[in-house]
Amino acid sequence: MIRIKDLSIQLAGFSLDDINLNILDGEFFALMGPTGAGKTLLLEAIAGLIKPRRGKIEIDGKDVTYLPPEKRKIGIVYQDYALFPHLTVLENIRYGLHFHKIKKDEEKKRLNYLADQLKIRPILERYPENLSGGEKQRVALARALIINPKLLLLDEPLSALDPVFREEMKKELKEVHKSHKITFLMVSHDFSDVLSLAGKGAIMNQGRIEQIGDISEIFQKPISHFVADFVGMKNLFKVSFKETKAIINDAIEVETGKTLKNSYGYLAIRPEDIVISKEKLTSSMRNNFKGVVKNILNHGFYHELHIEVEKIIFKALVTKNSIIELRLEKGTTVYLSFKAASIHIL
Amino acid sequence: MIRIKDLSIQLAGFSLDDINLNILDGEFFALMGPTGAGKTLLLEAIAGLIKPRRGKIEIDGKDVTYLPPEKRKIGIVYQDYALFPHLTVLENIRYGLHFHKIKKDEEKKRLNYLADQLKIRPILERYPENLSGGEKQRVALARALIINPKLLLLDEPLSALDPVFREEMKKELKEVHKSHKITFLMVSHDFSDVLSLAGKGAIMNQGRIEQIGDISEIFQKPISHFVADFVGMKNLFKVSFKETKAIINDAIEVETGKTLKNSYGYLAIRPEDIVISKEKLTSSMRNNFKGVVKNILNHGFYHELHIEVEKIIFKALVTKNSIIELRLEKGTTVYLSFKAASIHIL
Amino acid sequence: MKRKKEIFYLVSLISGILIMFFILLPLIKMITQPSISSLKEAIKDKEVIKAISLSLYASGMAALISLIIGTPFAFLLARKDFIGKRFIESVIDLPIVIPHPVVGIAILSVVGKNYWLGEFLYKMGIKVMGSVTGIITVLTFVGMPFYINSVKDGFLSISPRIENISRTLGASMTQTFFRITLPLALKSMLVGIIMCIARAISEFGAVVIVAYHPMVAPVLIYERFEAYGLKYSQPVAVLLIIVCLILFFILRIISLTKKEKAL
Amino acid sequence: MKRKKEIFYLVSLISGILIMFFILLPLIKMITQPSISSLKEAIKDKEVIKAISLSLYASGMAALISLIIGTPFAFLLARKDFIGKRFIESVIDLPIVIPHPVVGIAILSVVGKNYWLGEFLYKMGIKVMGSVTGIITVLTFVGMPFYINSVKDGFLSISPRIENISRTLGASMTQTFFRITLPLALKSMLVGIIMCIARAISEFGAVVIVAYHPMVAPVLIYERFEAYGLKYSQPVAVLLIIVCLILFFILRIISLTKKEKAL
Repeated sequence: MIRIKDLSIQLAGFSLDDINLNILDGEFFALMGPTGAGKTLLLEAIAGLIKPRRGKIEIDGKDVTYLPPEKRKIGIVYQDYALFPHLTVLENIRYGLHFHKIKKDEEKKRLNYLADQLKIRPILERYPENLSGGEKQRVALARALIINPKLLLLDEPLSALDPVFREEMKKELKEVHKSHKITFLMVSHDFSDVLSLAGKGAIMNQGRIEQIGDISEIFQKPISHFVADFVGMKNLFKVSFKETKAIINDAIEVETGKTLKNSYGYLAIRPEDIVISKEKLTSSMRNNFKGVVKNILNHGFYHELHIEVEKIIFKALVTKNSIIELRLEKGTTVYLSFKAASIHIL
Repeated sequence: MIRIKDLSIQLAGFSLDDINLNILDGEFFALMGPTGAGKTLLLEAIAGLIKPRRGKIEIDGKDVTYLPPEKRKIGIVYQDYALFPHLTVLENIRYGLHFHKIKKDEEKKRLNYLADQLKIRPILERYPENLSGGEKQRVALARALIINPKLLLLDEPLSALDPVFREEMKKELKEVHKSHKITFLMVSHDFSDVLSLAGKGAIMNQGRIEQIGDISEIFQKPISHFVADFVGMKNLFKVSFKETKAIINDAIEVETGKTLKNSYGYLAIRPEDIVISKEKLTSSMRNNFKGVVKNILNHGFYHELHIEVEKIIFKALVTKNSIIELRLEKGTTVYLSFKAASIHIL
Repeated sequence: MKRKKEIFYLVSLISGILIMFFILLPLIKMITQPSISSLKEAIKDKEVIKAISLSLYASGMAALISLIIGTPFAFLLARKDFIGKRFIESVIDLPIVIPHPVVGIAILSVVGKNYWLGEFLYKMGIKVMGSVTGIITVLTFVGMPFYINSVKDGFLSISPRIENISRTLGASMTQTFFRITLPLALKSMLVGIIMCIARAISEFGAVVIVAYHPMVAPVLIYERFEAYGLKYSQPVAVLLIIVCLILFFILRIISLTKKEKAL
Repeated sequence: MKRKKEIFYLVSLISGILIMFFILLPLIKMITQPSISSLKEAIKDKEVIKAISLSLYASGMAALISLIIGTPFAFLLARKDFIGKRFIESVIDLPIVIPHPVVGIAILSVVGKNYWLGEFLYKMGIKVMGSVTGIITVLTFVGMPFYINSVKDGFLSISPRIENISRTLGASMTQTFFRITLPLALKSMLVGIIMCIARAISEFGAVVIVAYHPMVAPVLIYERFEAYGLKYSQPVAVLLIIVCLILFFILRIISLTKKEKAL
C-alpha cells in the first residue's frame, strides 16, 4: 500500500500543498486535473526524484520519504517515453537488471515474458529513434516492468499516440495491470481513458487534491464546483433549499429526496441522467418538467439537447436514434425527467 | 468553390501526390489522417505558402496556383495559433486591415462584431504571452476572419486545448462557420471533433487522398482497408463470396443482400451496428448468430463486447444499461444480429 | 549511497571553485594592483584616451558594417535552404578559428600593390596598411561572424508560421520582414552588435600586423608592456577592461531578459 | 509584387556574395601566394616545426585540463539551480571578451614574486613567465570557456527525465552519470575539445606577453613578419592555417552529424 501524508513541495513558481493519498495494492489509480495542476510533480515526488519540503511517503508501511529513487523500486513511464537513445531496445529493457541481483534464469524468463506480452521481440535490436510511438511506449513499459516494481507511475501514457493505436494500447495497459499485479498510478486528462482503465482516482487543481474516491463517484458526485465543471457536469444551478426541495431561480422546484440544512447551494445533474420523452412519463422519476428544445448540437455518436424550462436551460444527451424516433427539432415541446438520486448537491 | 487538380508537391523527404479536391462554397470540410500524412502541407499549399511542383489550385474558377499568399484572401489558423508576440490582441486582429482597402466605418463594424462574437473585448490590450490557450485560439480566429477570407484553413484547431475548453470552442467554431458563411477546411485527427463539425471530408495517408465524401459515408462505407482501420471499423474479416453470401472462415455465412462478382474480399461491420439480445430476435435483420461473450471492455460511457461465433470474434458496442439489463458477463450466451445494409464490402 | 552522491557533488564543486579562482584571481589582482593615482594619470594621458577612442570607433564601425550587410544575409541563411548552404555557414565561421596574426597577414595579402585589389585601392587613394581603414577592415573580419550567427539564430527562433500568417493577411514578403520579422529579431540584433564590438575591441594580433599605428588600445598596452614593463601597462589595461566589462554587462542583461521571455 | 520579392532576395544575395568574398579572398590569396618551394622550405625549417608542435602541445594540454576540471563543473551548471548561478556563468564567459594582451597582463599580475601565488610557485620551482607552463596557463584561460559552454549545452540537451528513469531502475547518481549522461554528451565534449584547441592555437596577444619564448606558431609568424616582411611570414601562416582548417573541418563534421541526429 502507498500512503502519502501531508506531502508539500515548494519549487520555483510552483507548489504542492498537503497531499494525502492512499493507494491499495494492485489498484489502478488515476490522477486527473488540468494542465499545471501538479500531477507530474507528484509522480516525481513519489518516485523520489524531487525532495519534499514536508510530509511523508510510505510504501507497505515503510517510510521511504528520504530514500533515493534507486532504492524505491518504483517504475515510471513518461509521456515522451524517455528511452535511452544510445542503447538498443534490448539494452534499454535490460538496463535495470544490472542494479538488481537477479539470477540469470529469472532474467531470461522475465525478458521472454515481456517481449512476448508486449510484442517487442521483432524490434529488440533496433534503436529508439527508429521506433513508432506505440513501439516506444511498449519498450518504456517493458523497461519499467522488468525489475518488478511495487508501483508503476504512468505520466499521460496514451496522450502522444494516434487514436488508432490508443485503443490498442489501452487494452494492453489493462492486460499488463491484470497480469503483473502491480499497483498503477496514472496521470491523465482524458476522461475516456480514465473511465475505461482506473478504479479509483483523484482530481487535482493548483497543487491540491480536490476530490478522491471511486472514479464513478467522482464523475457522479463531484464535491466542488471545480470538479463538477472539470468532469463535464453540464447542468449546474445555484439554488435555494426549502425542506427536501431545491428551488432554481425561484421558479423550478426540484425534489431532492432528502432534507437539506443549508439555505443556499449548488445543484448538479449529469446530462446523460436526464430522460427525454414526448408525453409526460408515469414512472418512478420524481422530477418532471415541460420544456422546449432550443438547440441540438451534434457530437457524432450522441447529440446534446438544450431544453428551456422556465427560462432555465437544461442540457441532456441523447442518441441519434432518439432524435429520429422522437422527431426532435428546435421548438419541439418535450418532457424531461430525472431521478432524485441523480441530483448532486454541492 | 475551391478546386484542386492533380496537385503534387516535392519537399525534402516528403511529397504530396496528385491531390484532387473540390470544396463547395460555405462547406465545413474535414481533412483527416495519421500524423505525417501531409495534411498541414496541403493546407500551406492551398494558402500559397508552398509552391507546388505540378497541378492547379482554383478559387471561384480563377487559377491562383502562382498567386502569392497575400493575394489569395485565404485565412489560416495554426494549431499553435502563431500570434504576433510583439503586438497586442487588438493590433494582432487589426494587422490584416493595413493591407486591404477597407473604409474606417466598415473596419470598426467588423472589429466590434468579432470582439463580441468571440468574447475578446476584455483582453484587447493584452499581449499574447498573457493569454490562455482558448483566448489565443479566439484571437487567431478573429485575426483571420477580419479580412473576410473566402476560405479559412484550420490546422488541428482544438488539439492544443484542455478537454473542458474543447467542447466550448467546438461550439464556437460551429457558430462562426454558420454566421460568417465562409468555407472552412479543417485538419484534425480527432473523430469526435470531425463528426460534430464537418459535413464532408477526406482521409489522407502518406501524401495521398484515400477517400473523399460525406463524413457519414466515410465512417460507414470505408473504401479501403486503411480507411476502415483508421475510422475504427473494428469488425473486418477476409471473406469468400458465394452468390449473395459472404463466408467468413468457411464457417459463418453472412447475407449481404446483393450479388457479388469477386470471389474474395473484405467484409466490415461497425461495432455499434451489431444488436445484442438474449433470445433470438424475430425482426427484419437477416443475420443472426449465436455466440459467447469472451470479454467486456469498459470504455466509460459504453462497453465493448467481444463475442465469439465459430471461433471468430465480433466486436459490439453497448451501453452500460444494456450490460445490466441483459445481465451480460464473460461466458454468457447471446445472439448478435445485424442488417444486410450495415455490411460493407471492401 | 548518500556518500556516493556527496562525492559526486564534491568533485564538481571543487572543480567549480578552482575554475572561478583561475578566472577571477588574475583579473581582480590586475584591477586592484595599480594605484588610484596611476589610474588617474592614465585617464589624463592623451595617448591612452586616443587609443581607447580609436578602439571604440573602429569596433563600432565594424558592427555598423556587419549590421548593414550581415542582416539580409543572415535572414537568407535562416529562411532558405540551398545547395552549399553548409559550406557557406562554415566559411562564415572561418575568421573565428584563424590565428590572429594570420588574419592580418591574409588581409595584407590582398591589399598589396602587386594584386589587382591593392592596386585598385591605391589608385582610389585608399590606404589600408597603417590606417584607420585597415583597422576597421580587420575588426570587421573578426567581428562579423559573431553578428551574423547571433542574428541568424534570432531569425531561426521566429516561427516561419508567424510570417506565413502575415502573408495570408495581405502583407508582402518585404512588408512581413519589416513589420514582423525585424521587430521580433531586434534583441538578437542588439546581442549580435555587442558581441561583434566586444570581439573587435579585444583584437590585437591581427591589428598589430595591419596597423601598428594609429594605435588601438590593445596595441598601446602591448607597447607599454614591452617598453616599460608590467607596472606601466596595467593602468591602461584596467581602463580597457572597464570598457569591455560595461559592454559585457549590457550583453548579459539583454540576453538574459531575452531568455526569460522565452520561458 | 513579384518584383518586390526579387529586390528583397537580390539585396540578401548581394550582401551574401560580398561577405563571402570579404572572408575568402584574403585567405585564398594568402594560401596561393607563397610558391611551393617556399612552403617546402618552411616544412623543413626546424624552428617552424618546433613552433607548430608547441602550439599543438600547449593547446592540447589546455583542452585536457578543461576536460578534467571543466566537465563536472559543466554538469553542475546544467543540472542544478542555485543562487548566483547567472553570475558564475557570466564569469566563465569573461575570458572571451577580455582584450588579448590584457589577459596576458592579468596572468602576469598574479605570478609575480610580489604576490603570494607567484612566491609559492617560485618556491615550488615553477616558472610561468617565458615558459611552456605559462603558455599552457594562458591557453587554458582563453580556451576553457568554449569547452565548458559546449559541454554544458550538451548536458542541457539531455532530458533530465532520461536520468530520472535510470535512477528509478536502480542506478545511483554516479552510475547514471557514467552509463547514461556521459555517453550521450560525448559528442558535445568532442566539439568542446576541438573548439578549445582551435581557440587556444590561434591566441597571440596573451601569449606574446607571458612568453615570447619558447615561440608558439602565431608568435613566430609575427616575428618573421616584423623582421623579414610579409613574404617570409606567409609560408608559416599557411602551414598554421592548414592545421586550423583540419581542426575546423573535424569540428564541422562532428557538429553537423550531431544536428542531423537531432532532426
